[in-house]
Amino acid sequence: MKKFGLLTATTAICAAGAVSAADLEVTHWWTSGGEAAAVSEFAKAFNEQTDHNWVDGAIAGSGGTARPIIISRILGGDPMHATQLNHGRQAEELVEAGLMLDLTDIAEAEGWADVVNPVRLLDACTLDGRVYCVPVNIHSPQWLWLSHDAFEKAGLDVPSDWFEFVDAAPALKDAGVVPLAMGQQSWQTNLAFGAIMVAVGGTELYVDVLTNKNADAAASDEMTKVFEAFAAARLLSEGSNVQDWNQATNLVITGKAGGQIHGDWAQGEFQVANQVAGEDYTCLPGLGVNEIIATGGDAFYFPKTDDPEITAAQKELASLMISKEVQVAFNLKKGSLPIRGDVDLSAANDCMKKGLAILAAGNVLPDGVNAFSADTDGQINDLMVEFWNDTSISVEDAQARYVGIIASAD
Amino acid sequence: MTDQKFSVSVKNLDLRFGSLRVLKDLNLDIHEGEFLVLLGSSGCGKSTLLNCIAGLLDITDGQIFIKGKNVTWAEPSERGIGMVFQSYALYPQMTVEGNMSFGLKNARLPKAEIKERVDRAAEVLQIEPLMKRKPAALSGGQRQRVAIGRALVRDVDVFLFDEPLSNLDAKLRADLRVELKQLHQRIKNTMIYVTHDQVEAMTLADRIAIMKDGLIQQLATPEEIYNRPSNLYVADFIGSPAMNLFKGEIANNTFSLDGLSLSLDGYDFAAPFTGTAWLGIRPEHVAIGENAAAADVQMDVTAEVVDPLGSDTLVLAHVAGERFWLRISGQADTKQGDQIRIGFSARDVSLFDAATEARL
Amino acid sequence: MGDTSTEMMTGPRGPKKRRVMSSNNIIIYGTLALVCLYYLLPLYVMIVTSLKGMPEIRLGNIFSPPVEVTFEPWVKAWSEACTGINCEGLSRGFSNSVKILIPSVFVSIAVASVSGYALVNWRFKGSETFFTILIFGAFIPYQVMIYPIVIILRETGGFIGDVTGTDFRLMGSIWGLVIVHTIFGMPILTLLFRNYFTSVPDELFKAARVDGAGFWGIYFKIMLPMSLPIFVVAMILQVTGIWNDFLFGVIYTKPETYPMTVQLNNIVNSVQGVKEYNVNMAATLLTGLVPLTIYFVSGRLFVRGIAAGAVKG
Amino acid sequence: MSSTDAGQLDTAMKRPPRLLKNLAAKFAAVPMVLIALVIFVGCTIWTIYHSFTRSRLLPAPEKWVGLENYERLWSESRWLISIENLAIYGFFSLILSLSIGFILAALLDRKIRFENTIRTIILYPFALSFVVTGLAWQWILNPQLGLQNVVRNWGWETFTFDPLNNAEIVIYGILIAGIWQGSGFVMVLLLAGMRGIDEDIWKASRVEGIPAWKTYIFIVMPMMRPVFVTAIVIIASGIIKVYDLVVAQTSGGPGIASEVPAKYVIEKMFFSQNLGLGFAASTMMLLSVLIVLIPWAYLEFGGKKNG
Repeated sequence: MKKFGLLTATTAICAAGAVSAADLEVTHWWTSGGEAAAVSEFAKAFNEQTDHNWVDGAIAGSGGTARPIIISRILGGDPMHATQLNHGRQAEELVEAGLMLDLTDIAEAEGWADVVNPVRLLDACTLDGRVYCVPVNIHSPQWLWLSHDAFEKAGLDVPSDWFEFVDAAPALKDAGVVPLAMGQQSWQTNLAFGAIMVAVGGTELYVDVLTNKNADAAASDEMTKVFEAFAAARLLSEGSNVQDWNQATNLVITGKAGGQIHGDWAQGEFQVANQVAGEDYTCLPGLGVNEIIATGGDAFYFPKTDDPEITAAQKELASLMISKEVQVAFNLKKGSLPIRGDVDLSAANDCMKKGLAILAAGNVLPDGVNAFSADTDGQINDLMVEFWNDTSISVEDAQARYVGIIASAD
Repeated sequence: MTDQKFSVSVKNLDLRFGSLRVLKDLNLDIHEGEFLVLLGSSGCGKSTLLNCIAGLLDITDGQIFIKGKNVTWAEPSERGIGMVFQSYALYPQMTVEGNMSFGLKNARLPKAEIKERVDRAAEVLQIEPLMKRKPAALSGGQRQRVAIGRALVRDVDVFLFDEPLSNLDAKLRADLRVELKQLHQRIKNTMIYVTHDQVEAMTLADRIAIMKDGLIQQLATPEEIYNRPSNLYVADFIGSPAMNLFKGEIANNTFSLDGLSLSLDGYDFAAPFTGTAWLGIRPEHVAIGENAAAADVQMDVTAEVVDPLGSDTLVLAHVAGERFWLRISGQADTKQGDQIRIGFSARDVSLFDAATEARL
Repeated sequence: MGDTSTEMMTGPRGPKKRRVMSSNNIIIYGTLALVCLYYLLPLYVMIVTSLKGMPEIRLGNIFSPPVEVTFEPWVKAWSEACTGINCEGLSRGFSNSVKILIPSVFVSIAVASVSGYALVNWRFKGSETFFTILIFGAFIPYQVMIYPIVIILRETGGFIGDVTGTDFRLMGSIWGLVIVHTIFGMPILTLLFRNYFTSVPDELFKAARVDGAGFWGIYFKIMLPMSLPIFVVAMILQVTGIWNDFLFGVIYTKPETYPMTVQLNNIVNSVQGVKEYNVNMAATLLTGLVPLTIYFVSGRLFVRGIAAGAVKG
Repeated sequence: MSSTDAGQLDTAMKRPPRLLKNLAAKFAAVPMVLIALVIFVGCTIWTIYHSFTRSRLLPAPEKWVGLENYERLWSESRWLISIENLAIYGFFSLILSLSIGFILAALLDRKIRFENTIRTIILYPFALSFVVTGLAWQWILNPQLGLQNVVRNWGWETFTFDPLNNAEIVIYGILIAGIWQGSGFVMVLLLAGMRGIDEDIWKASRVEGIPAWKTYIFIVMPMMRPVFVTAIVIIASGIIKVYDLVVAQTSGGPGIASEVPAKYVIEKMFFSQNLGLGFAASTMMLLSVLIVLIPWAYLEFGGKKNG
């Protein structure tokens, strides 16, 4: 504390604009193999390219563990200097309460609006025309990851879409392979539901329900088909007793499971395990049925401080995160897509290129996370994980409850 | 002001715990150098009164003076008192010396003086060899000596004793009692001593205050209390075995109860009385055998129970349908079933109004 | 007559023979052996696993001893496991944990013992009510209090800073954390101390007052030296609780002062591909080492202290 | 003026106002009073108030919505399951901790050999955090790696013991770990209480020929009421707050089968960013605690005020 005070005083004397080193504390929950490798790209760039210092405040255990810490620190007037938050509505209140640094000046100076693609990602960071966060990557959840080993064991060809996968499931079971790996965390089941919805129900239904919050659409017959497909899928995951998503991914990597419905960040795990896309595993965006992806992603927010030194460093970090080289380095490690279309990703692998192609073609969906509050998301998560694990719940009941949630969603 | 000639004065003391009134408008004056015993059965308020005098309990109303100084609101340590407790209350982690000097250290006395006072008290109590020991390594009697020593060194005018001998066995209790008496004779401080043991009270006290239900029943010398109890409660409480009591009628200066009739000519009435009354006669005031011939009333009783105590023997019989204890010489060869000639006179009895229970 | 005299000669005589293997003893020791098995099993599994390599874990039986003993997982847990981009293992948090532990244990016990002492010997109007509220507080989930306490710490810290004209803050400083540990240690500790001081004879307290000792004099010179057993109990409870705390340590401090449990959480909860059970177990054991040592060393004092104090309602 | 008058005047002038009497004692009680009032009462009121607001990520005292959060709460199956789980866990945890603790204490009380060693073994889990406990038991109960696998490898192929993966019995799987961790402390408490009981009771029961177990149940146990009260307070406060253990062992799964109220509260507050709903749930928890606690506190402390 005293050190900062002294620093400020010194800076004031030495005239504005003089560069001096600041320690920036950055909170995030990227602690898995691929994630940690990716985030260290940020740290490396920040430490090397600026005079400042990246102080890593990683908290494992995803948003639920990290969020109370982040919010408490901000509320307590002792915030970290940058923090990961899913952009969109999660941070809305913090921005409205004036707790977040306004990045509009650098966003305008660097023309973020022109480089960010799809531009919707920047919109999610924008409130009343002001920019408050830096989008750092694009994640799309609707992917099916398949293990070549597993299908080989069963003597089958690798399926090319979800329906083939379902057909292959009995043979996989006979070969002692769990057809579908599924982690126990509720958001994973909900993610799978979303993916099946895109594949089975189609884009229109997806947008109608998740973006327009149309309860009638949620009650429609098409939706019943989605629920039926989902109900059938839950039988495929019997025997995959894992918690975390990357444990599930690991089942696919080791050929113990045939496939996993998961987001493109699973890519990072395959990469860490030295697996080659197309040889060891196959990825099917939109479950291979409907080649379209939703574009969510991560963003960094910068809590306000009254120390101009820190503020300057925060802005430097923000512009660094969105810069070309850093975007490439980061996203290659993370397995996600960069948020700007003007970068060279020739180093990208098969799966990433598939994603980039879809992105370039503009086949993008809005992400449910952006439309729903975390509260509604939580309700749907709860419903999905309950439905997935309790086969005594009928499709009708589940759908009725789903309609109820959509009707009262905010 | 008259307070000055008293060492301790309690004026109109009231103490309430919630709705419970423990001490009721209590007054007590204690002379300089007096040994006053507060005697009563448990729950009578005697310890409570002592705690009030010590300042360990906040009183509800009234005043307390010590050496003529109003100490009603003073802290215990400011009152010029020393106190000895039933459980000794020695500080377990301090040596005997530490225990005795703790109060003096708190009063910030010079070291030399502390040493001098502690040594003197140790000498008086003959505990010099124990000075470096901890309380756990002492016997009960030694502990209580240390506790007394702790009060002594404070060099105060008033000592308060809260049943100090009750935790000791019979022999030690008797020894220490004598020592306490000698101590008092030597140092002549005012002492207030709470006990439920009437032997202690009778042997130690200059005056005894008998308490019941938060009130002093009688405040007098041991002899007076023994011989002239001021009311039925005191009469019954003091003496072992207790006074033999008969309920009868007084008419024409004669107490009568079926078969028993005693002329009260020799009785020192406070005021002439007619009506229902209690007559009490102490077992030891009953004349036996030949001595009975001179008594106002005489009769023969059958010994039902014989309790030889050594020095004397207690005999239970029945008189006028009531249990009747008498004390005979320990040398008498009386057996159960023997006939005993007894008698007593009006000057040996106590009479109490049956309605007010006050002495007549 | 003859029978009786024979019996007198041949009947029981001398010390009663005790059978070591009486049915009673078999039941008692048998039960206790089973119980010990149940209680030791997880520790055994943790230790055995932490000494195995990953391939052996994947194939083997969790109860079998390691075929090839390796200390690699311990080394990794202590100094190599990664949290985000820091790969310093648990070692990073150890000294922080100690720095948090000492003042927190000291202050929380000091406050609770003084409160217990005041509750027993210096009652004031409503003191029992406050005590009842404290006990009630033992039932409130900590997480519910996070935000209000954040606000209180912010305001109080800011106020102190303003008054003293310094940069003093409670949020994010170790003192905020000390206060939080004191708050949440209060209910059970005050209960312990109150019960203990109740068992100290009242006359001792009175004697000390007559001897002219005041509130603090009696506390420090009489009560404190007498209460060693209960202080040991309180210390053990607090060391365990504070050392094992994750939530407060992470909320009310900063990365550079994160306690060891934060690294433990990061090691255990962040999966690098496969769950490295051996490293997890080693990390768990390493983190638990301090409280475990304290239990094994002072367990006897702990029991004695509880016997001395906690048994009265 | 006589010295008495002077004395009287003296003290009269010094008459300490009631409030200032024992100033040090009152000063020393300040932290306790502050913690009781500001933290426990103040924060509880704060929580209850905000349970009637539409607070999302941040507390929003101005958005009053009445009972909305409560209606939502009681319509959610997850909350109902949480309550049911807490009731099962609480009931068995209390009964089992106390009875296991009591039996173990009674066994150790029989003047056995190795008492210190056995006691340490039973007590040590208390030194470990719930996270550790959860992790160790998650592993032992893991059907592929743990007990079930081991027994099957011994040749009993059909042996099934997978409480953590079976929604019907998952709460009992958590119970196993909870008991493991907490019963040692209960045992020590009760053992301490047993040792505090007059030896003469044992002599009397031996003379009268009462079997030891009967003496324990009918004579010793009732005499240990205060110890039981302390033990129950400690166990019950742990039950209400059970969270870490569930997270470490099952994260509430399979599905939502092992959810508990504390976890519901925390996840609504921090995952779903619905503080209002989280506060409503915690208010319900506080309310149930109050319903149990107030009559008890009244009996336990109310009567002793004059003592």
